[in-house]
Parts: sequence; structure tokens; C-alpha cells
Amino acid sequence: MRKYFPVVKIKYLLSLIFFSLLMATVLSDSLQATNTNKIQPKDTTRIQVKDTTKVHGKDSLNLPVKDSISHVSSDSTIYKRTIFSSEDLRRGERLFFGLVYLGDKSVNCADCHNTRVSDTLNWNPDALEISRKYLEKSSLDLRKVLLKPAGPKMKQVHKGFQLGAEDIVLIKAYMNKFAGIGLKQNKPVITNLLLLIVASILFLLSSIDVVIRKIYKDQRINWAILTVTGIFITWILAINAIAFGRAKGYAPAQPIKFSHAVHAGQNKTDCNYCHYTARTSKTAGIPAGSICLNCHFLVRNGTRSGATEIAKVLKALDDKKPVKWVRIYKLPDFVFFSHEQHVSAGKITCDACHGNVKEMNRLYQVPDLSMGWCIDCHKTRKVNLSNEYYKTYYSDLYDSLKAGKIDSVRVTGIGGRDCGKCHY
Amino acid sequence: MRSSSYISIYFDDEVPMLQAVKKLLDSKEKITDVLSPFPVHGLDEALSIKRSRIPIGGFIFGALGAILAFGFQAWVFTVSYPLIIGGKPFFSIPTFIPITFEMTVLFAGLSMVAAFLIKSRLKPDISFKPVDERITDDRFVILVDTADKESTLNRVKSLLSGIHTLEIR
Amino acid sequence: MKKYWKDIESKKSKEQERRMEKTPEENPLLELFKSNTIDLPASRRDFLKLCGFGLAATAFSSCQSKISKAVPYVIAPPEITPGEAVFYASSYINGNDYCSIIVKTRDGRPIKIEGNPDSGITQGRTSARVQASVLDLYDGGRFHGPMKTGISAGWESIDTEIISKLQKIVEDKGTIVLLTPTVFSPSTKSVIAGFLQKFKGSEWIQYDAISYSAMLEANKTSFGRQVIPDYRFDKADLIVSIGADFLGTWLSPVEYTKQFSSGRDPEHNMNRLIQIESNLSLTGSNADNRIQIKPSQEPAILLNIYKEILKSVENRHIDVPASPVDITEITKKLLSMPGKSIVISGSNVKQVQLIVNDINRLLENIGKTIQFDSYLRTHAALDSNMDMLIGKMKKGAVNALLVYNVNPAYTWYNRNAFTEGLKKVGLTVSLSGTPDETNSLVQYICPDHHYLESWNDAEAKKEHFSLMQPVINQIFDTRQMADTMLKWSGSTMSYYDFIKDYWGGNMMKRQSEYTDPVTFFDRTLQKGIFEPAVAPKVSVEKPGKSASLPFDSILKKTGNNSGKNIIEIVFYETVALGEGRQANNPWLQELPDPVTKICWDNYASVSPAFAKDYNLNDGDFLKLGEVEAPVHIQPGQAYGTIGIALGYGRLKCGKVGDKVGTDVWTMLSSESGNIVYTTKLDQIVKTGRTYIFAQTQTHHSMEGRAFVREAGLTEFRNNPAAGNELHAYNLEHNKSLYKERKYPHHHWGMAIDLSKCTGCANCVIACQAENNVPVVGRVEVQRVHEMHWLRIDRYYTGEEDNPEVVFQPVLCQHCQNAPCENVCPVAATSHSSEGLNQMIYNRCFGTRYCNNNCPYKVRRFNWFNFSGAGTLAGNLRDKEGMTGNLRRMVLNPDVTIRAQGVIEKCSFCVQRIQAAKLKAKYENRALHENEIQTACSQSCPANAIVFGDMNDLKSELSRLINSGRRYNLLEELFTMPSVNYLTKIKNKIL
Amino acid sequence: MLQSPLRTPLIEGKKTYRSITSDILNPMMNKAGKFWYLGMTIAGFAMLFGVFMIFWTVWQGIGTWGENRTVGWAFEITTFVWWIGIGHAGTFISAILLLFRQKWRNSINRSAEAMTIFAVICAALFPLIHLGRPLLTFFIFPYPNTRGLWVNFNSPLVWDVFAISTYFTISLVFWYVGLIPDIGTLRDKISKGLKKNIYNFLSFGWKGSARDWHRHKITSIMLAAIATPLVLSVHSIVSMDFASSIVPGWHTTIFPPYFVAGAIFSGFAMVQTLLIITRKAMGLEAYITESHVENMNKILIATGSIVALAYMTEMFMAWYSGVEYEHYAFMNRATGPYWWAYMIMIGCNVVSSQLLWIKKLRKSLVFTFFLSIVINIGMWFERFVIIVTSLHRDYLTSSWTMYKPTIVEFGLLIGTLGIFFTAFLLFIRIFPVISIFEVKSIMKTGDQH
Repeated sequence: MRKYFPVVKIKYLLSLIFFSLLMATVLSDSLQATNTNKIQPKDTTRIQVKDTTKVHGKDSLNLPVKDSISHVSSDSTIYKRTIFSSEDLRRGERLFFGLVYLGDKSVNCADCHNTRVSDTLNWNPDALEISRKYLEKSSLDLRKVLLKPAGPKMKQVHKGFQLGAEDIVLIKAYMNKFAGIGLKQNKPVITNLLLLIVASILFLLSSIDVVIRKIYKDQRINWAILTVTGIFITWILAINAIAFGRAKGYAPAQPIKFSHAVHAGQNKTDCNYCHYTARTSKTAGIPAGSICLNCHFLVRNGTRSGATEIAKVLKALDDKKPVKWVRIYKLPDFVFFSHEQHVSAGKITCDACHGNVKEMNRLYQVPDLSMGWCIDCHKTRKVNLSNEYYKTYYSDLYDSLKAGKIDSVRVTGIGGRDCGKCHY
Repeated sequence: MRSSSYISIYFDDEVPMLQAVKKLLDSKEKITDVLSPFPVHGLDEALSIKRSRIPIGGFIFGALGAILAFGFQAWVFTVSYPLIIGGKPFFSIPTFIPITFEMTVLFAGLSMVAAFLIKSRLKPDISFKPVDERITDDRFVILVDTADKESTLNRVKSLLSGIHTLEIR
Repeated sequence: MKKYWKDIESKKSKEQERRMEKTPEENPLLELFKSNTIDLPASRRDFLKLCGFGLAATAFSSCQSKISKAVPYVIAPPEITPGEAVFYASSYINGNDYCSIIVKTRDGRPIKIEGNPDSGITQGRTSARVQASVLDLYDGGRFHGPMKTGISAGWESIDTEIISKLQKIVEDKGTIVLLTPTVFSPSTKSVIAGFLQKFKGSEWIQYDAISYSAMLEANKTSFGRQVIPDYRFDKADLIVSIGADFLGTWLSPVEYTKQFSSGRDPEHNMNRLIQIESNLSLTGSNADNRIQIKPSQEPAILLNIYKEILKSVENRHIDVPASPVDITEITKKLLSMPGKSIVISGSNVKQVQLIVNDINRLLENIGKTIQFDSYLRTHAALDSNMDMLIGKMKKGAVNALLVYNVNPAYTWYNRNAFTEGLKKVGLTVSLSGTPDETNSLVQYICPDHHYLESWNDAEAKKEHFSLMQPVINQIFDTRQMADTMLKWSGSTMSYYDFIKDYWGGNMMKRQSEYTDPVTFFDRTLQKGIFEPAVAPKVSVEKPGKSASLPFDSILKKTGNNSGKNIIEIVFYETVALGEGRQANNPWLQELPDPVTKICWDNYASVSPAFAKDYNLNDGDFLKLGEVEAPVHIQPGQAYGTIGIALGYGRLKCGKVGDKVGTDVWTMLSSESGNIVYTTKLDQIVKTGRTYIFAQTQTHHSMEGRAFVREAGLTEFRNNPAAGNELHAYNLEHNKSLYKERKYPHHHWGMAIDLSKCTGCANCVIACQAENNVPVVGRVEVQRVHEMHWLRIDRYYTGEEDNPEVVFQPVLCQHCQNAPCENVCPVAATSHSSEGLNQMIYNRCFGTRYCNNNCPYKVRRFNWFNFSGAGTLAGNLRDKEGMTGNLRRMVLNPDVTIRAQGVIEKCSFCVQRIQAAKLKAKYENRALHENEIQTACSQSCPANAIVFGDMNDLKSELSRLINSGRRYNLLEELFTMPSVNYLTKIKNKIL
Repeated sequence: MLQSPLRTPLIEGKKTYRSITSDILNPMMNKAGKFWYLGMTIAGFAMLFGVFMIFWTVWQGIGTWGENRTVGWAFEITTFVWWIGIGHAGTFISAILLLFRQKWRNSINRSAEAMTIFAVICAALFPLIHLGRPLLTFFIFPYPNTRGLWVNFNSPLVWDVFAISTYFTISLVFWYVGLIPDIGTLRDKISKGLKKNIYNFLSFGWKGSARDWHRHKITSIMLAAIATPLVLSVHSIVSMDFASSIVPGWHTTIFPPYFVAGAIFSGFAMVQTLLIITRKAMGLEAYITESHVENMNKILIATGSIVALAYMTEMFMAWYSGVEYEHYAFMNRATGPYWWAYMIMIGCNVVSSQLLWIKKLRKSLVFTFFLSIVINIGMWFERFVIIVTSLHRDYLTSSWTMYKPTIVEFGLLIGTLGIFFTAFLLFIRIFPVISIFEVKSIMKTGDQH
């Protein structure tokens, strides 16, 4: 039956590719549902100026480097330069990425100012932010912030930079360009989709081979492939089906690098201080800018982020433009969930659902917010019937609880499993 | 299942074939198999094939299906997610009956067919080669097991001389 | 209990302005709101859906949930808690309609109107029009800003131009005329007075499309006061109404329904209503006795009653022609209860009203059931003024016409005269907020706010003041009419300050509770109303001797009209649309008429016998003079008469209301200065065209089934279970194999008193507004696809040509043994532990089995994508624009919007139940009495619907359920509904 | 082989095993005729029309149908029950007649079973597309999910899903088990090529061994034994969609037997329609003889009479129960606005089937063909009468209304007819229409050996 299946070799090739990919992904721990792989609540504050071990006079590309220090010029005409060749831009880029040795050390801007989308919280503004910010400003402003920084944080970070005027102009030129490009996405090399396609093809080929029985003399190979790919396909389908549209572990970058670990953890701000409507309303509410101002009217400098992030809040207030946060906890619209019910009536603590927010720099979604998750809690959570309301209407339960006839009343015992309590 | 060496006796009708089977068995020849285009009446008895146990398997699986279906429904309505529906009690047996019955039939039916296919080693196989392509048309073949093909052939030929055979080889 | 808004200044704060900018797209509020659709582009279930379409592979890894933004306030407004409703007391004024209301706002947008229970007029109740008015706010067809000859212009330039033109006219000694409906806002009146003073030689003319000018004139003659008295139906034991639809449209129906229904309590006091009329009106449908007459017979009947009463009371005799109907019993009853009856007439003929007045005088009703202490101020316009104005306009004697909120180019009987006259007016300005036929002809448009955006006050009845306040910042670039007038008068004051000043000056002195005008104003604003405890007595002059009545002219009118060929046409207002002001309101257009159950149309009603004689079928088009209208065969229509509704056939009101029905205003005529709402025709011609009505009920008989159980008052007094004998029988015979399930904690239930229900359809719209019920449009109603969760069944009993009418509101009965629950394959409908039948829209996949198995047929299926919440693209069916960004603002965020293909139904307003329970838990207390009210029960003007916990033995509901009148609909099916009905008790003569 | 001397031969003409093989395999070995292509074209267009209407329904919504507030089911469930009913003859013939050792069934059971499968496919389409949200059909299956929610086992629709899918599976398996030896024959008749490989693949390696035959027989009989209650249960459960509701006219205990009888009645009518054409078109007159047709006609009389009796019983019970709603519902059927549907039902099902008492008519192929179509129409109207006239006037008179189908609904009916005939036409070209091995096993009954 060779004519129905001419390219025998492909089979071995595919098997090889598949198994190596499988190993690779299993090892890299990325073989999970789409949204579940982003929980890395690490604090990655990086305040460092790296020393390089590069040979003097050469950058990593082995190109000769001009000694910038010798070209220090106070000529302000340099700063007004507007036309750059592609060579200039490349040099600007290399300067930005610290590939040019300047003086006794190199300055890697990209080390602190991310040029890629990051999964973790980097306190420093990313490259796009600073680029956009300086799009309107001149190179002289950039020079000021690089060489003579004002804020305490900046003074510490931008200490001892030795950049020539031309370098600054070139960095600025690159930054202008970067503002148009934007951050690079970290694309996973091996996607689940690719794996699935490969597995499906293998599965199909092996099924055909089982029936036609021509290529492998030993059918056990086919059965092995069928079993492994079958399990893999089922597993990935099931995992994706369950996670589809769910956002467990969802930890998007926010427009302001707001850290719950700092506010709720270190500064011990009560959740209800900012999310004050949680006690009285269905929604916990995203705090209005004016609430931030309660503290940040005075606190203008953060220990780690400096003034940059706080300045955004102040700017939003000045411009009367609300900060557009990315919403993390989101129930479908056909679910009615009331914070008031759970926080005030049910006396559930915030962390029961939102996890240990006090340790999260970048907030992420802890539960998957599936209906099963809700119901599971309702099945196990005990109700405190001491509220007058319950005493009046659930007197039978209250009395038997007091008399010790029953040991507890669960939420399901007072209708916590009724469909119409949440869906209407 | 097929021994390495056998002789085939061809007929074009089931009556002489049945006679031949009887004669061969009477003379203690070992009949590996009888191949026919349709189930020949009386052949089972002649070959004294034991009644298949497929129905027993069907019964067991049917019972399993019934228990699973009933148990599952009862579990769903009383333990997993009890819902008040139409004022009925959570555990209301009548409503579980239809599905229990259907699952019984499904389990029994599929298990019997599966047993049949497995026992008869029937499976999709593109490289299958029949013993003789005429068997499924109008040929009846008795396969006689043999160690020594030559002598058995002669023995069988003489044994079946009075019966209308087409070919013995 | 309720949070009423009180912080005035923050109302004007910048944040609010920002929140409600002109372009709704940029509004964070809207953005939050937009997410209120059932399915987002990639919801979890889509995954399996896509699997179903074989797209599973492409769905992986490429599928990330859409990023949704959470946009907070920049500065949190103190009076708004996101996700919590805030209530503001205000007033509803639309033309002559008035209602004291409480507006429910969510996140800064009004979404529901409730009645203000403190009001002495409407007493916390509303009408369908009031309920629907919130939707008018979100009508994108309203004027978006000032315009000059159809082109947008700025307020400043327009102001300058108009002011200079007005001043020029004053300098030239010209005439400026301000044309408004009856204005009953004291502050506005004061503003207008200022305007008239500023522009010398200007006139103010009030014009009401539906005229009561004959009554005003007659009252002037009879009582010396040109006002509409304060009718007290609650004090009357016998009401005789001749063609006055006081429960539906006449004067102040909400107030009258409340009064009337308070006298429909068979256990205690029971009044009697006798209706003598041509059309089967809502009032006629509720009458204990109803007599059909031709309109031309009205005077003769009244004269005969008058004659008998005169004979009996004053022992005088007058000669009148014989009455076409037997009135002896009516007269006897009237005479037997002096001071405890009301005789009213809907006629706009002065002489008729004079007789009515004299009858009431003779029956000693004046001062008792007809009072003048707090007379009605909502109707004060005289038709003759309008006649005069048009005469002047035609002569070119009017130099400027400022039209506000009236639409004579549509509602005036001789509209050609008006439009021709308008051409001769030098300056024409419209101050109305919505487009209409009149302001399509004017030069300048200076649009008014919607009333929910306005400051105002009102004195609907003498010494019954109320305030109107904005509950949302203006959506469009509009300006309140009073502000415009103030501006033109040269005042720099805003109308809000003007009102405060006015109240400080005029209202303060009427009370003694507050000494500080600011506190007084704020407290009043919070309460919404101000009704000074002691009303000054107004003496009524005794009318003169009855001999002064000009009988001759009346008799001439009576004439001999018994000829068969003379067909009389009676024009009336519908309960939903009235004179047609709210014609662009899809809710009202789709509201089935209480009696005919037809929506999206008007029609020529004829009696069955008449239809037979003239060989007419339902839907045949008739040529009536100039206009064409389809025939509707209406049992109860007087033989030889045709009833046809005004307010339809508009051409310039907007997308929804244009070209709906037939415009018949031009068929009206004027007689001795008053508009006559009847006319006569020699013949009718069938055009051959036919039509199918959008009618929600097409079978009108109960077929002998005991849906509505009735009994006479005497039978009832003898046996409280009279007419309800089946209930005991069913209780005894209904048996189940299963043990009855108990709901020990809460068991929500409802009682509907059919004796009280007038069928006014307020609850239908209240439910629609509360529960986001979609509008489907005329074609879909014709295809029996209407969506109302609550409908009012109307049945005729008795003879076909003179039927009695019964109403029965039917909503989900929340059966304990619910047939629908058993059959749903996916358990999308089940019972809650509180006795509610729950419908889970997101679980439903639309087999419609539940609806088939529902004996009450209260489940509604989303036949198409009416709401825009479906998953598939390009299949929206929203002819009426209800899913546009602006219209969607009216949706209640607590109620899911249902997608295409799911069943929906009444939930007993479970969102309100949940909210009230939560509030009780939060405040650590038991529920208050009547704390939980469904939308229908809360606004029912007749108090016919009572909601509550059936386990609460002290509640009003329990009292009603234990009454002998209680039964369940189709109780023989043993569905055990939680909705209980109380038998209808009638108080017939004989 | 035992045979009754009174019995007429089951196969006509002088046939040998070989001629049987070649007669029956003829269509598979040769090119199709122009009538086959014509038939395929018509059926294909009908199918495409139906597919478009399905697309339109799913996209635009159920509102494209004539159904409304009161009549929530109409055309689609009518057609669904009709197809399910048609699907009953196959299993009835193969299972019940097998258990009763009715040898004459051997010539017709294969095509009847195929018809069953195609009819069930057509039927199963309707519950799917009649959903408001057909993309969420998976809700009906009790699969483990993150909601922790299952289905409502109280609902007859869930029973339906289990019953129909079980019925379909068992029928398919039963049919295929019977096909295996015949595919073996086909395989061996074709010398080489792709076709050979495909048939080889499908034949599961059938050898014809005596032990295999033994197991095959046992399996077939046991399948027949369980399929018999199954076939009775399926239409009983379908009838419970109606019987377990409270709609007057639906809520009757007679429905299960009445529906089963009706189903077999309509199923046999459809078998008649198909076989009378097939035997002529494919030259199988010797195998599907007039006596087959007559035998089936006898079943038609029997089931037709049961159906007639059921109509009368219903009427009687409605009157006897004294329930006004029931009473009205049945009066309304006969005299209400849909009286014409009722009359078609009575005329086609009761009156026409009683004509078969006349032997001459019973033996007439032309009459039988005509009659079978009439019965098919009648049985469609029976379901229409039950569904629509019961719903359109139920309890509350305020909700009474009329139902009028739209072109979309007709399109769906036509579309399923297209699917059915396309499938059947393909079937007769791909698989033997008559069970070869079974015919061979009874050949001698007719051959007077």
C-alpha cells in the first residue's frame, strides 16, 4: 500500500519532532492552558548598573568604538540635530542596549527599561513609556535626566553616567524610533497549537498505519504512538476547554505599576479603604483617582519606582482623564455577584477569593471563577445565623443549631445552590 | 489459528458438504474450519460447536449499564446537585427508568458486538487475503488439518469418493 | 428608607458633566454599560461552540479573552456608589399629564420611574405613560441642539438673533404670541409673566390638544370658576359617567383609578359605576352597568335624568324628548344617595356640561364628591383662544410665534388654517424638545430639556406643589424652556435660582416647619412634594336656577338620529398614546390597548352587528371621509358608531412613531368655540384593502372555563366564596403521589384582586422597564412573537353586542408543581428554596418545551436577536432602535439581557427580592412590611397587585390569600401557583 | 431446511447461489443508469435547499419559522416524529420478524434497516436545529464540567436523547453486523483497485468460517432480542414528550402503544414506497416478490387498524374523562380551524388502509405504491394534528392563536427528504440492497430442492 502512503520517512521525522517538542515543553513547564502560565509573582526590581568585561575599544560586534568622552561638546547645535542616518540609529540602538563601551563601564538602558513585554513587575518605566514621554521633549531634557537627575531615586540610578552629547542625541533618536515600534511581544517558541497539529497528524498516520499495516512491521510502535498522542490530544483539548475564556492566573500589565504588596502588604492599608464600596455595593469598585490623592497628595516619591508612577496618577487627576485599568476579575454578565453579600452579610475575608493580595506586586487572578468554584465554596462554607434576618426567617435552623441538633448550616442549606440566586 | 498445513475440500452445495463433514469427523480427521457463503443449517451440530457465551457477556454488561445509569442519575439528583424540579422529590425512581433501560440496551448491544468481533478476530484490515475468493459466493470449503499433506490428501479423497466434491487439494 | 438626592451643588459638578458628555461613546459609564451583554466575543462556552463548527484547532492559543478595561471615576462623586441605585424625587410633566415620581438612577443614569408615595394626587402610583417616559429621555431623535432653519446653530447666535428680532417687533408695536399647553408650574408662569412684561404687546395663549374647554366654560357659568373641580371618586358610592373615560384618559386617570379602586373593596365598601358610552372604553370595561348609546343621544339621556331629578328634588317639570334608553333605575339610585354620587360627562359641549353641573348640584354632590378646594390645574386652555390666534395669524396680525410643547400643525382640527397662518408670521420659534409637525415648519428651534434633565415645579392641583429636579446632566445641547425665556427676558438668572427664589418668596409662607428657605427647599426637594396642610377654603357660588339652561340648542342637537344610515364617529384617546406626544416611544407603541389588545395601530371600531349588516371583516380598510382606516370589530361598540383613536398617523415625530396608524385629527370640528370629538358620516366605503392587526389576544371568550371568577355583591355578602365554589372542590380533589414540598423560610407569593384591577396596563410597562423586556415591532407582534412578561388578559362575557369585560393580569404563576420545570432537558428552569420558579437564561438553549407545557403561556421566547446579546453577527432585529447606545442606557443592569434563542419570563423581580434581603442582612434586621415590591405591584394605581411572603401570616398578602375570594388560575391542574387571584365582585343594578 | 408446504416460494425464478450473488451485486459492479443520476440530482438539490434553510434558521433564529408564543413546536417536531416513526420499520423487520422466524423478511430487512438509519439521521436533525441556540447543544449531554451541573433527568427530552442515540447506535451496529458477510462477498467479487481495498477494509476480514457464522447468528439473534424492546421503547419515549406534558390532547396514557403502532405503520409504508421502486429499478423482482408486498400490506392493515382504534379510543377517553379541556381539545381537532388536517389524517390513515382488506388491492403493486405515499402523508398529518391542534388552543383562551408554516419550514422538510433519498440512493449503489447470505440460506425454500 505504499502508493497511499508514499513518504515513509516523514513518519519517523514527525515522531522525532513530536517527542522532542514534547520533552522541551514539558521541561519548560509551558505546556499548560493558555492563561495559566503567568503566575510569577516575583519582585524583579532591578537597580543595577552592570560592569562589562568587554574589551576596550570593541563592542560585542567587534566594531571599533569611538571614545565618546573625547567628543564631549557643549555645542548646543548637536542637540538640535533632527536628521539621522540609519547608521546613526543603529548606533543609538547599541547605545541603548549598552553595547557601546563608554569610559570605564557601559550603560545598558534596556536593562532597566524593558524593551519587551514582561510578565513580571519591573518597577522602572519601560522603554516605550520613556520613549513616548520624551517624544515631545528635546534631547537636552534627556541629557538632564541622564546626567543631572533630580529625584532621589534617579540620582541613585543614573549615577555616574558618562555620555557625550552625540550619544545622547543618538539615544534620543533611537527612542523616537522606538516610540513608533512599541514593545516586543514574547512569543512562545512552541505553541500548543503547533503541538496539537503535529500530534493530530501523527495520530492520523498511525491510525492509517494500524489498518493498512505496511510501514511498521512491529505494530507496537503504532499503538505506542496512538496511545501517547491520543492521551496528549485529549489532555490538551480538555485543559483548553476548561480554561477557555477563564483567566486563572491572569496578570496583565497595568497602566500604572501599582503594587498591592506595597500598599496592602507593607503599608498595611485596609482593602476597604480603597475598595470602599465592597461593603455596601455589588461591586468592590476600582478606586477613583481622588482616593489615591488622599495619600499621594503628600507621598510623591515611591521607594522603588520613584516619582514616575505616582506622577501618572497626579497627571490623570490634572487632565481629568480616568486611568484605564485592565480589569482582572471579571464574571460573565449573566452572573450576579454582590460584594456586599459576601463581605458584609457573609463576613468573608477578601483573601478567600482574591488570594494573598498582600504579597502580589502585579495582581493576578487567583481562582478560575468557574461556577464549580463558587458552588464548592457554598457547599462547605458555614453560615453564621446570628444575623437578625436569619433568626427571623431561618428560625428552624437557628434553633436546631442552638439546640445542637445540627452542627452547622452550610450556604447550600439556606439556598446557596439555587440557580436564581446568581442568575437573573 | 490456521495450522501451517491443511487440505481444502471444495463443494458447490451445502448438502454434500454436510455429509462430508460427518464422514470426516467419523473417521477422526481433524477439521480446522468449514468456510461457507452463508450459515449452513446443521453445521454447528455436525461440528459440535459449543454455544457461544456472547449473550452472557451481553447480560453482564447490560446489568453494568443499568447500575451505572441508575446510580449516576440518583447521585446527580441527590448528592451532586439536588434541584427542586416540578415539586418532585430528589430521589424519584420513575424518572430514572427510561434512561436506565436505554443504557442497559446500549451496553448489552455494544458489548455483544464487541465480543463477537474480538472472538472472531474481525477488524478493519486492508491487507486481508481470503482463503478462496469464491467462498463468499458459492463455494463451501472444509479445511482439514494435516501433518503429512500427501497421505491425508489421499485418505480424504478416498473417504469422500461417494460425495460430490469439486476439488480436493 | 430611600436615599433621595439632596446635595444640590454637586449636581452641577464638573465630574458629572464629564460623565455625561454629549458623545456617549467616550463615556466611561457607557463603557461599563456596554459590557452588559450576555456573551462577550470569547466566552468560555464559545469554545465548545467553535468545536461544534469544527474550528477547534484555530481556537487554541490564538484565543485570548478580550481585554476589558475598568475605568474608575477620576474624582468619586459623593452621592453615587457604583453598583447601587440612588433615588431622586421629582415630577413628571408632559403636556397635561402629571405624576409625582421617584426616579431610580444607577451610576448616574435614570432607569426606572416609580410613583412618589407621599403625593396626595397620585399616591405613589403611575400610569403606563409615566413608566415609559424614561425611555423618551434616551430618544436619539430628540433635538440635539438649537437650529436655525434646519441647520445647527449655537445658542449664543440664536439668542442674539431672536432677542433682536423680538425687540424689533416690540418697537414696531407688533404682536408676539407664546403658545403653550396649560402651564401649571407656578415658577414657569412667573417666568412667562416676566417675558410678557419685557416684550410689551405679547400674548400668552394656552392650547390643549385634548380640550376640556366646554367644562371650563360651563363651570364658569355654573359655579363662577373657570376651573376643573377636584373629583373625589373615593367619596362616591355611585358614579354615572357619560362617555368620560376617567380610568383611562380623562383628566387625571392615575389619581382617579386610585380613588375608584379604593371603593372596590367588596369586604368593606363597594361603589357602583354606570358607564353610558359609545366606544368600549377602559372605564366602560370596568363598569358595573354599561349602556351603549350613540353620541348624539347623550344630551337626551342627560336631559331625562335631569328631568327626573328636577322633578324629584325641586318638583319642577321640563319637557324633554323621550330617552333612548331606560334611565329610571339610574335616576332612582342617584336620588337615593344625595351627596354620595358623581355624574360626569366626557362631552366637550358646554350645554351638556351645564346640565351635568346642575344634576350634581341637585344631587348635593358639590362640595362633597366634587370639590373646588384643590381644583385641578392641569387643564385650563380654552379652544376659543386658539381660534382667535389662528384668525389673527391668517390676517398677518401676529409677528412672532413662540411654540412650546404644543403641536397644532398636527392636533388642531383645522391644521391647514394654522400652517397657512404660520407662513404669515414673521418670526417662528419652537421651544419643544422633540421634533413634531409644528416645529418642522418654524424658523428657529430652541430645544427644551427632557423633564428628567430639568428643574421645575408644579401645582397640578391647587395647593399640591411638587418639584422637578434633573437626575442626569443634559444629554444633548438643549436648554430648558424657562431658562430660554429668562434669557430672552434679559435675566441673567438661571431657572434653578429662579425657582429657589420663587419658592423662598411664595412657598415659604405657606408653612411653618422650616424657617430657613434653603432648608425648606432642600427638604421639599428630597420629599418631592409640598402640600400645605390647610388648604384655604374656596367658596363655590351656587349656580343659578336651572331655567337659565339653554335647552333649545341642546334639543336641536339631539334631533332625530335614529336613522340607520347615519353613522356617528367617536374620537378618543388611547391609554397608551393619548394625543400622540409619546408616539416615538416603542414601549408605548407596543403596549396592547387594554380593551382591543391591538398595538402599533389605530383602527375604526365597529360593533359585530354593524359589521354583519355592512359586511365588514376585521382588517378591511374603510374610507371614512378623507381618511382610511382598517376596521376592528369591537364587541361593545354602540351600533351605528365608529370609534377611532386620535394621536396616530404622525409624520414628524421620529423613526418609531412616524406613519403608525391613521391621522384623524382633521375629522374633528369646532362648534361654538369648542372642539367636538364626534362627527357624522352618511356612508362608509370599503376600499378592498385588508390588514392584519398586531393583536396580542385574538380569542375573547373564556369558553366557559373558570379563569376569571365573578360574583355579584349581594351573593358575595351572603357567601364570601360566591362564584368561587370550584376552589373548595379542587382543594379537596387535587392529590399528588408525592409529598408536598414545603418552603419554610420564605415563600414569595402574590395576590391579584380582580375586583380592583382596571386593566390600565401600567404594570405591563413597569415590568418592561424593570426587566429589560425587548421591543419586537409591529410585524413580530402580528406573528404572535410579543415579549411582555406580564400581560393582561381581557375576556368578554355575556352577549356579543353588549358584553361585560373582565381583566386578568397573567404573569408567571411560580407554580410549586411547575410543569415547565419537569420538561427542561438542561435544568435551565427549576425552583428556588424560596418558592420562586427560576429561569436561567445562560443555561437555556431554547427547546421551547417549557413554554408548550406552561398552561398559562407566560414564557416568552427570543425568536430573533432582539436585544443584540446574541453570539452570531449580523442578525439583529431591532427595527425600533432599542439596542442603540443611547436607548440601551435605560436597561436595568441588575437584569440580564437575554440572547437570541432563550426563553424568558417573569422572575417576581428577583433582583428586588435579593436586594431587599441583602439590605436587611446588612442592617441586621428582619424585612419591613411591604419592603419588597415587584415592579408591577409597586406602581399599580388600583392597588390590585399585592406581593409578599406567604409565610408571613401578618402580611397583607396572607390576609388576601385567606379570603374566600382567593383561587388559583387553572387550579384543577394542581400546579399550585404562588400567584393567587381574588374573585371579581360586581355591583350591578339588578 | 424445514418448510411449510402451504407457503409460497420466497424467491421466484430458478436461482443458484451464484446468480443470487450476481443479481444482487449487479449495481455495485456496473455503472449507474441515468435514472439514478436524475434521482441523485433532484435529491441533491433538495438537500442543498434544506441545508440553506438550516443555515438561515441557525443564523437568524427560530423566528424565521411560523411558530409563536402559543405554538412552540409545530412543523419541525411533526417532521421529527414522522421520521422517527419511519425509522421504526427497519428494526421491526430485522428484529421482531427475526425473532418470530419470519423468513420472508430476509429480502427486505437490509434496505429497511438502511432506511431506519437514514430516517433516524433526518429525525435527529430536527431536535438539533429546533433549538434556540443550537450551538449549545452539548448542554444536553451529562458530561463532567466545571459548573458542577448536570442535566435534568426528569425531562423526556433527555430520555429522547438517550433513546434515539441508543437506537441509532444499535441499529447501525445491527445493520453493519449483518453487512459484514455481504461486504466480504463484494470484496471477493472485485478483483483489484481502490474499491477492493475499501471493501476489504470494511469487510473486517470476513472468512465465512463456521464458528464465525455461529457467533454471527447468536449475536444477531441477541441483538434482535434487545432491539425489540428498544424499538418499542424509542417511540414510547418519543411519545412521552407529549404524554408526560399537561397539554390537553398530549396528556394521554395511550400514546406509547399508539405511537409505536403508528410508527410501524408509517415505517412499512415508507418501506413499500422505496422497495416497489427499488425492485423495479434494480431488477430484483425475483427477490422482493409480490408476496413480500402483500405480507407488508397485511402488517399495514394490522397497524392501520390499531391506529384507527387509537383514534377512537382517544376520542372516547376525551369524552369519558369529563375534563373540559380534553373534551375541547379533541372536538377542536375534528371541528376546529385545523379540521382539514384531521380529515386528511383520518382519510389517509384509517380509510385508505382499510382498503387493503380487499385481496386484489393488497396484491396490486401500483395501488400499494400509491397507498404507501398516501399513508406517509397521512402519518405526517397525524403528528401535525397532535402537535399543532393541541397547542394552538390549550388552556387559557387568551393565548389561543393560529399557526402558519413558512417557506423555511417547508425547506427543512424538503431538505431532510433530500438527505434521506441521497443517502438511500448512495446506499443502493454501495452496499447490497438485499442480504445475500440470508437469501442464500432460504433459497431452497423457494427452489423446491
